This record gives sequence, structure tokens and C-alpha cells, in this order.
Amino acid sequence: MSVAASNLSREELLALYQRMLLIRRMEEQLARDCAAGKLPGPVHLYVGQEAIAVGVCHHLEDRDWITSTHRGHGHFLAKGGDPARMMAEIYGRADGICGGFGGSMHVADFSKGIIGANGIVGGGIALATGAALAAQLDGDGKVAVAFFGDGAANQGVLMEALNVGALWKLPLILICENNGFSEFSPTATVTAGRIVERARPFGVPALKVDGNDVLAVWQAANQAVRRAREGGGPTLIEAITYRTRGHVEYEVTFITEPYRSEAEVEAWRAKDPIGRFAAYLATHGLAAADELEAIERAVGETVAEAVRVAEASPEPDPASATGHMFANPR
Amino acid sequence: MSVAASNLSREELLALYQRMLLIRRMEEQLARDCAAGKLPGPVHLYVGQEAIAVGVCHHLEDRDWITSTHRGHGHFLAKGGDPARMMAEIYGRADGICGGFGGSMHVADFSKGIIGANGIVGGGIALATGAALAAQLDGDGKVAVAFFGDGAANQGVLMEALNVGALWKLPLILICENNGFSEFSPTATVTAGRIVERARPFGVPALKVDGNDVLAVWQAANQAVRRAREGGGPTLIEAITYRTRGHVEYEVTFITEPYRSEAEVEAWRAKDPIGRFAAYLATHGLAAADELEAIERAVGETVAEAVRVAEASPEPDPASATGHMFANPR
Amino acid sequence: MARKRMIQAMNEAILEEMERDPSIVLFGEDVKASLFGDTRGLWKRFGPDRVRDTPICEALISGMAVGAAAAGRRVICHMMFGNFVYTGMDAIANQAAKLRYMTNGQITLPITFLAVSGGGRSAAAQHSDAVHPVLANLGGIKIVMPGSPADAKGLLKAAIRDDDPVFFLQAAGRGGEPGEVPDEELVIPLGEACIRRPGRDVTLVAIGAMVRPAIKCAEALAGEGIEVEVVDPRTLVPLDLETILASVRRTGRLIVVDEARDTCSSASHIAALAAEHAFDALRAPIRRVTVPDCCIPYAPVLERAVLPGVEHIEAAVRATVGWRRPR
Amino acid sequence: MARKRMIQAMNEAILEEMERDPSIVLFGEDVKASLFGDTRGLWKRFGPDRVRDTPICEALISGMAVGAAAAGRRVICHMMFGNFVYTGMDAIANQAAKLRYMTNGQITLPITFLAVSGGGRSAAAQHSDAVHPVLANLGGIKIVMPGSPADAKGLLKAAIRDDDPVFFLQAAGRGGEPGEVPDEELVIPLGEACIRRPGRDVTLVAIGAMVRPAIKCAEALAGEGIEVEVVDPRTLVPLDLETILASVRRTGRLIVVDEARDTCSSASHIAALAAEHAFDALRAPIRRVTVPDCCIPYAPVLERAVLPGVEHIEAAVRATVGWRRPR
Ligand SMILES: Cc1ncc(C[n+]2csc(CCOP(=O)(O)OP(=O)(O)O)c2C)c(N)n1
Ligand SMILES: Cc1ncc(C[n+]2csc(CCOP(=O)(O)OP(=O)(O)O)c2C)c(N)n1
Ligand SMILES: [Mg+2]
Ligand SMILES: [Mg+2]
Repeated sequence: MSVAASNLSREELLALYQRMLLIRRMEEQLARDCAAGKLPGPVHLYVGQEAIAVGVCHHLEDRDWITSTHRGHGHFLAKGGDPARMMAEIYGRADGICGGFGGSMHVADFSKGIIGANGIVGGGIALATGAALAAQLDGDGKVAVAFFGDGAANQGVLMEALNVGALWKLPLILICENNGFSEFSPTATVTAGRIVERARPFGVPALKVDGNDVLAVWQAANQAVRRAREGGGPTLIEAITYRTRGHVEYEVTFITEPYRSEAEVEAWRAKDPIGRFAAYLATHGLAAADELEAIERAVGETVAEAVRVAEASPEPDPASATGHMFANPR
Repeated sequence: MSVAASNLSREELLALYQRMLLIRRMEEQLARDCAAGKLPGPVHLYVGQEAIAVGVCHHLEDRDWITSTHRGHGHFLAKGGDPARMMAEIYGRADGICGGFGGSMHVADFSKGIIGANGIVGGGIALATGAALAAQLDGDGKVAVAFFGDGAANQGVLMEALNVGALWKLPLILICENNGFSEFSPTATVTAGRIVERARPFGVPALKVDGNDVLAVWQAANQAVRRAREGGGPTLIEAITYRTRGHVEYEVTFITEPYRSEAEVEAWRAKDPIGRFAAYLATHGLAAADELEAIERAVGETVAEAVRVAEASPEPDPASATGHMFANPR
Repeated sequence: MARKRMIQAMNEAILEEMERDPSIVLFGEDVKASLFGDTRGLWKRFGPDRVRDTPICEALISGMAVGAAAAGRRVICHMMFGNFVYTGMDAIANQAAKLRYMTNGQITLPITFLAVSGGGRSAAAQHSDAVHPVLANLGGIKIVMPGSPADAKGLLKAAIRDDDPVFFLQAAGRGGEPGEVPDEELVIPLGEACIRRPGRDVTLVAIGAMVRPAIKCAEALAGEGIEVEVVDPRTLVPLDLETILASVRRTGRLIVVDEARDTCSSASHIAALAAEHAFDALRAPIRRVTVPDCCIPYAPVLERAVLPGVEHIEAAVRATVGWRRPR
Repeated sequence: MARKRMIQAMNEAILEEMERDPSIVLFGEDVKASLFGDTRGLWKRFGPDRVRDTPICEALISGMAVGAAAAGRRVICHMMFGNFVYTGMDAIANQAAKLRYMTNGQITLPITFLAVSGGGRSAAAQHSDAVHPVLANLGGIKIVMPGSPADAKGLLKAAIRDDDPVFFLQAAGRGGEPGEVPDEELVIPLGEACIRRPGRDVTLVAIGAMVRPAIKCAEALAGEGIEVEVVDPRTLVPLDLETILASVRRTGRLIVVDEARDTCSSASHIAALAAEHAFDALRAPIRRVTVPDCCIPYAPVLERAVLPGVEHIEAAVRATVGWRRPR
């Protein structure tokens, strides 16, 4: 990690830290809620991958677009989505960001440029390409970012997006979060070659970064976002990371055989992006212990408040269930 | 063109010539028939690309599989499909190879390993991958070849097939016939980078050949087929060629603006694979003028016979129209 | 009024709407060359920014339509043949039909998908499907199937102005059919059926390409004193059920003519709606004239056997009008 | 007889068939780990040649199923969730449903596609669609929707042995439901409906997951003297119309319960068939209990509002039985 290269101020560095921690603590809360049977649907947690969403979204404004995945809480929060309204959504409440209609896999806030989490693996790639087209036509330097997994990189739509993105020089940034697994399949068993290479035949610049190093991600995204804003076209970034929790929270209830070793998980836990970044900040004298503790407390308060809001929120009105399929029903 | 490199006997060389000429003359007949209003549906002719189907299929046996495209007559004939039954099919007759149910875009003969022409651009790629899987399981050295166009190379399913083909080391040969156009779009306007490169990220060997040189195609296919038979996995071959006739026979009736120059077409006509090969055979003393004439006559007779058979064939029985959707209707 | 071909009417509709609303972007495969003629001249008029030829990649194209619409554009997305809807189905079914709902109506998705529908020209199984039942079951896609050039123009303009995803399905190979089109601005609201021909004996609901043979059949039978009322729903989603039911209540008999395969067709659905909501008015079994559950074959003689034609419709009318309750 | 969970019954069916027929190959995403349990243990038993985890690429997977079948294999292809059928739709609609027909029956396509169908677990819009109407309209795909563990076993075995493409749609989240399954070989032919409960007053056709609430409703109403006949079609293509019509002719009343969206649902189709072929026997409007034309929402209270439940079915039965022809 190198702060010199990143040119980030101390405040910005602490903001990165705060955002990663917020994602982590929100999801730890969700993990507990899930175990307690409080969540109606499945949740896929982003624990261990926070540096990617945060390192990328730091470059984005509300007007920029992102699309996300089934593992979308981190992207939502990193892009400025409201924690309480996210929590309420996952609780299935009326004050949820999608009124309880979407749930964990569909948290979205268009006012913040969050086109949303997505239950279709690879589904966000085409949406982001379309948003990039809209951004290009708007002509004001907006960009569109698609976050997707290593598993999604095997959907042909990625190649289609690289092709169109390159042809039209779209302001499109493709962020592949390679976390080692497609559900329960280790990446190498379902993914030939190197994902980062897949951009090259199209002449699309591509780079691979340590996805557990928020500053490395920040750097890579910095280049890519700048290029996109300046009309230089798309970039593919492969960020190497690891999913330290399950694919889905209750997987132990149905997965009968282990698909990875505890040692492997432990080894990656040691590379945790938040712990690493905290150590970096401390080592370089960029944050005092009490500053980090203050952030921890503030984040804890945000999470607690999110839970309060979510719990206080009523259930949606069943009469509204069919209400808004169309903007103009007739 | 180098016969030394190809190790082909004179008889084999003449067989290549004969097969290319057969495709050409059959299609010239179809062009006339179409102009005369004798064909019920659209036909997409292969004129100018014959060296590819013939150069590849020369390596294949009946038990090997091929999948083809909307421009599929050449592949059908190169793989040993019956000319008369193809003609009858395109005429919409009961003796057609598909009983008149398929037509030009669906000529198929499974007994010859011809899974068929295909109206869905890119559709044959997945079928060939599946056939390659079946071939691999059969374990007897069969291979599967997918012919497809440069336009089809932009369908994401190509990337998906490269990935699975590489992972499973399938006996799959992907032949991209880059004929300069996707319908009326010049290749460069819809295709970023170089198609041949698209195999590399997956570790799949790929090569680009002059698709108007039957011996060059033969050589490339020789390598690829051998590798596939020996368990070495897939190969991508990009064969550069040109479509000298229209995308579809009656395109002048609806295309209001030219999409290419006559000069360009003329330049490519000069590189016609059949003329070139005839000259090569003559120059190298591999065929006397009267031998080539004899082939021409024999081919002419085959075409005439195909027309006779097709014209003599009755129309299909309308009562059979719903007959064979299922093998076991109930 | 001027006599125009259907495809010309569509072309004018797109052109006028793109003139009117600069936020519209149009893309698809070969929209510049324009296979069918509906997008002819638009590239020249509006330039390569707003009119874009895409590579062949329907999965991306349909998803881009959703993304661009979500990001504020009004989109016209050309899918060419109905069968290629399947190739781009993922984003149509999982995104276009759902994104607004899943996000609690945060956005509108003003997308007009264009495609031709149905057979009749020996284009064979992979170029002849009528895909409207598949789209209709998705719930979040509006469906327009025009039966005349004037309707094509007025409905296409309404579709483009609509804030929801709309599939505009033009009958394949029928773009050349002429008809009178008003010269003045013409916008026909989605969801309003039209009675093409009044009649007291039987209601014939005819969808899209089926309107013409239905009218022909009605005219032929009028000579025999059988008065057929031809109702053209014009849009299947939303469906103008009131007009259909009112007609059925008047005639007491219903036949639905639909170029879809029978199982789960729009014909089935309209029949089911009548069997629920106009049951007491029905004086005969509800018949459907549809494509049997098979593919569309190539040879003309086979294709004619499976596509609903005037003679199939006529047989259904005679059977319905002649039906007597068994004792 | 032994008490087994539905997913266990399915697992046994696949295992027994793969033992029996070495030409069977099974592939799909994470079939080794087995999300639902239906493919559990098969990788260990049959090895990585015959049981293959694929990457995430539904467009390829569905097409490979067709190619491998055309090349002589018997294929089991796991599509996981019904919504991913859309992602792999191209080869399902354009190849699997058509290749045999287009080539004049030159080949058989013995493919069993597996997927879960429907909602009920707050999996939200992109994991809860019931896709059978979309598949049924394609014409060339058989559709099995089992209503009990025994049926699941017997029908899945028949599906695997069948020489045509079959979609086997298991009700999502209902794999744990127990039931008696015979110990001996059990193969239930496709196309044979079964009367789950006889009754004289009204025919309740209930599809797949709807069988259970239909029976519950029938039991509850029996106490009031309303005798509901519950017919489980078991397969939608082919459809055992005779059994359904015979029941309607006996009861004079029909309700169809289907977890699909209403428009162009199987409920609509079955209603349409009855409105044509059993018209003279009908004594009340045909009702459908379906999902309204909307997506499946996340929050349980919303989801319950749109999915057909016992109370919705009961209301339909009461309305149907109590209906009197207006004067
Ligand atoms: C089209 C589609 N196919 C399959 C699935 C089931 N599924 C959900 S997550 C997942 C694995 C995704 O892997 P990856 O893209 O690497 O994301 P990760 O879960 O690792 O974050 C799969 C196969 C899906 N949701 N959508
Ligand atoms: C899925 C699909 N999309 C679009 C089409 C329409 N179409 C037919 S041929 C063609 C161009 C194909 O180009 P290429 O693959 O290069 O083959 P070529 O025609 O040059 O032989 C297109 C777009 C189609 N048949 N299928
Ligand atoms: Mg992953
Ligand atoms: Mg081409």
C-alpha cells in the first residue's frame, strides 16, 4: 500500500476506512439477523471484499451509474446508499429503499446512481453498458461501472459488452471481483485462463489488482474512471479477493461436503482488507488508535440506528402488491 | 499454396477441387432459381467461401459432427450431404433432406454428421460444443466442428464455448469464416479487435488463415482436427474470406443504399478460391485442362440431376405438417 | 389521408417521434441498412449517435435498452425477428419486465422493442414464431400488434411515448400492405380495442396479422346472412377487455383468431376471460383458431396447413353459429 | 412404501436412471455441490465424466444439451432456477423445441431440463417466476410439474427415459415435503392426470405446487358439504385433457389453480379448452386462481398477497358453487 501514489488526503483515507467498516458492520448485523431467522429471504454477504466497492466508488459521484450483483450491499453502501433504508429493505419493510419489493438481491437507489443489486449473474453488465451509452449521449463526463464476480465473467454477455464498449468507446468500467468461487465451484474449475486477459482481444485496457488493498483498487479505478470520463473508452479491472463467509448465509444447512479448507479461509482472513488498512494507517501515523475507535463507534451507531429504523418500519401494505408494474397501467 | 506442405495426393487435390466446384455450381443454380421465383424462402449463398468448408471437411468422417449457419449449403455438401436431397429441400419438396420442413436454413443430415444449418446466428456454436461433449464421452476420437461467421463471433456464446471447451478439453474446432460482413455491416463497424485473438485468454490455440486458399485451410484444419482427436482440446481458426454475392439473394429489392463498392467486390472476385486453385493445379501440372473440364461436366451433371430430382419430387403432404414434433407424442 | 404501406407508416412514426424528442436513441442490428424498412433513413437524419448499428449480440442489446432507459434515455431497440427475442430474453424477462417493480417504481423504463412476428413467407421455424404469448406472460411488457397501417403509425407513436417497456410486433412480411393513414398527428392510446366490422351473430377477436383474413371471412359470410363482428384488440397488454366482453354479450358467441401456437396463446387467454366474465351471455362453445402446437414449417403447402387462414376461420364461424346445445 | 422428501425422491430417480443407462450425462451449475439436493452424491457415484459442473453460462448450457442429445447422449441439464431459463432461452426455444421438427424427425432429443419453479420464500422477482406457460407455448417442450414425492420420482424417471425434451419443474422450496414413495420401480407415464380427491360439485385443476393448497381447501370445504374434485394434471405437455373434461362434465364447474401469472397462463389455456370442449356441461363461469400480472415481491406479506393460497382458492370455490345464472 502506498499513500504517496494515491495522493489521498488523511481525511479521504479515513473516509475509505469508515466506508469499508460500515459495510462490514452492517453485514455482520445481517449475518446475526439471518441466523436469528429475522430475514425473510437469502442474503449473500460481501465480507472480505469491501476494499473493491469502496476503492472504486470513491471516484464516483451520485450522477455516475453502478450496477451490482446478488452480493450487492457493499456496492450500495459504497456508492452512498442509505444504511437504514437498506436494512429496512432486507427486513422486508415499507421504508426499505425498494419498499420491501426488492429485498437483499435488489437494493437500488437511482437518485444515487445505484441501478441496483441483481439476482441474475452477469445481469448488471448489460445494464451498465446501456447506462454508459446514456452517459455518453448526455456528454457530461458521467461513467457507468459494472461490478460482477469471477463466475459472472463466464457469461458471454461480458464479451458482448467488451465488444460494444470498445467499438463505441463507452464510458464503461468493468470490475470483476474474483473472490475464488462461483457459488461452490472454485474459480479454476469453471474458468479457463485469466479473466483479465479477456479484455485484450477487444483492445480494451485491463489490469489486475489486489482487491484486498483498498489503495491499489483506488489507483486502478482512478485510471479507469479518468479514461472513461475523458472519452477514452472502457477498462476491465480484475480485483483478486476472497469470500470469507459462505456463498449464501444459510449454506451450511444444505451443503453436505466442504468445498474449501478452513486453512484457506484462515489464510485469507489474515489478508482482510479492513485489518490491513487499519494497520497501514497506524504504521504510517495516518490515524491514531482513538480516531479509528471513534470511527468504529460512529459506524456502530449507524448500524444500530439502521436496525432501529428497520424494526420500526411497518410491513408493506399487501394491497399495494400489484401496484406499480407499469408507470401507465392503461 | 503449397502442395508439399499438405502432403495431399493428386486424387485428393482433385477431390477438393471437385467439391468446391460442386458447391459453386449448385449455388449458381439456386441463384437462378431464386431469381426465377422458384424458391419459396430466402437463400444465403456461400459463393466465394467454398475453400473453407471443403478444406475443413476433407479431414472429417461421417461420424464427426458439424454445425453450420444460415449460409449452410457449402458445409452440407462438403460434409457429404446429398446434392439432390438438398436441392429438393430448398425447393420445399417431400424428398428434401428434411422433407421440406426445414428449407435452406435448416439442411441437416445426421447420418452424415451434419447437425445442420441454423437460422440463429451463433446457434451452432453451443450445439457443436454439446456434440463435442458427446464425442468425448464416446471416446473414439470423433470431433465436432462449428462453422460460423464473423458476425456470429460477436455472440457471447462463443466465449462461453471457448471457456468450456478449454476447461473440458473438448474435441471442438471453431471455424470463424470472416467474410467481411454481418449482413450489411462491414465487419470492422461491429467487431472490435481481431477475432482470432478471442481464443487466447482461454488458452485455446488459434490461427488465422487465408480462407480463399483451400490448401491453407486444409493445413490449419489438419492441425486442429488432429489435436482434437488426440484429446488436445479445442482450436479456433479464423479464415479470412469474402462474400461476393449478396447477404441474401433478393437483397437488392430492399437495400436502398450500397454497403460496399463494386471495386471491392471485383478485387475479391479476383481472389476466387476456385479459380485460384484451378490455376494452382494447372501451374503445378497437377491437372490437365481436360481433367478439370471433366470435373466441370460431372459437376454440371450432378447439379442437373439434383434439379431433376427436386422438380420431380412431390410437395409434402399437408396432413403431415404437425406430425413429428415429438418422438413420443403421448 | 394518404395511402401508405404499413412499414412506411412505422417509419414515419419513428421519424416524427425522434424529431420531437431528442432523448430518443435507437439501436439494433443493421438499423442503418434497415432490412424491413422501418428504420430507413433514420441514420442519415439523426446521425450515428442516436441511431446505432449494433453487433449481433441480442443478450447485450436487450439489457442495454434497459440500462439506457433506467439512465434516462427513451429507447427504441430493434430485435429484428421475433425468434431473436429468445436470444435476448434474459434482460427482457428478468430486467425490462421487473426492474421498475423490484425497485418500487423508482424509475420508468420507456423502451419500445421492435420485431416482426409470425410466418407466411417460408422463413421456417427459426424466423416465424409469434412470440406475443411468451411476452404477455411476463407481466411487465406491453404488447402492440397493429392490424393496419394507420394503427401501426398511431400505436407506434403511443408506444414510443409510453413510459413502460412495449413490444411492437409487426406482422412479418406484411409491411407492404397499404392502407389509408391520416395526414395529421395520430396517436392511438394503448389499451383500446377497435371494432373493425360490426355484426350481431358472432364476435371474432382477431390479433395483428389475423385481422385481414378475419375481415375477409366476415365479408364472405355476410353474403349468407351471417353477421360477424370483428374486434381488433390492437394491444394485448393492456387488453381492452371491456370492448371484447361487450361484443360477446351482444353476439353470445366468441372465436379468437391468433397466429400463436395454441397452448397458452392469447387466444386461450381471451377465451378464458370470456368464459369467466361473459359466461351467462355465451350461447356456444368458445373456439380458437390458432397454430397447432408445432413449429412453422418451410414448404408453402405445409405452412398454409398450420397458419390460420380464411378457410380455418370460416369453418370456426360456421361451427359456432351452427352449434346447438345437445339434448 | 417409505416416507421420503420430494428432493430425495428426485435424487433417487436420477440415480436409478443413471445406473440403468450409461449413456446419460448430467451437467449444470454446481450439480456437484447440489443446491437443492436433487443431484447430491451423483458426482461421487458416477464421476466427473458423467456429472459435470459447468461455468455460469446458461446460453451455452442449454445449447450443449441439444447438441449432446443430437449426437446420441441422453442428457440431464440442470438450469437451477426457473428464471435462468430465460438466460438459456435461445437454445431451448430455437433449438430444443425445433430441431427434431425442422429436420423431419431425423433425431430424437432425449433431454431432461431440471429447474425449480415459483415463489414462496422471499427469493424475489428474479428467483420466483413460474415459467411453465412460456415453455408450454413453444410447442416442442414437454412439461412435468409433480405434486407429490411419489409423482416426482415416477415422473422424473419417465422424463429421463423420454425421447423428447422435457422440463421437470419442481416447486421451489418444497423439496422437503414428505410423502409415501413406493419401494418398487416407479415410472409414471407423461400425459396422465390424476384425481387427487373425488368430488361432485366442482372440478379444481391444481398444477404443481398448487396441489397441496387445493387439497387443503377441498378438505376444509368438505365439512360444509361442498365436494371439490381435485385434478392434478401432473404434466402440462402432453396434457391429459380427457381426464379434466370428464371431471368437468361430472361437476359442471371448473376452477384452475396455477402459480403462473394470469395472462396466457396454463390456467387460461385449460379454461379455454373446457370452454370449447365441455361448454354444454358448464353450469358456472370458469374461474382461474393465478398470480396477478405482476412480479413476485420480496416481503412475505406482499408475496402472500400475490401467490395463490388456500383462502384465494376457497373464495373461488364458493363463488363458483354459489353462482346462479342472472335473470
Ligand atoms: C443467470 C444466473 N445463473 C445462475 C445463478 C445462480 N447463482 C447465484 S450466485 C452464483 C455464483 C456467482 O459467482 P460470482 O459471479 O463469482 O459471484 P460471487 O457469488 O462469488 O460474488 C450463481 C451460479 C444466478 N443467480 N443467475
Ligand atoms: C440470433 C440472430 N440474430 C440476428 C439474425 C439475423 N441475421 C441473419 S444473418 C446475420 C449476419 C450474420 O453475419 P455472419 O455471422 O458474419 O455470417 P454471414 O452472413 O456473413 O455468413 C444476421 C444479423 C439471426 N439470424 N439470428
Ligand atoms: Mg465469485
Ligand atoms: Mg460475415
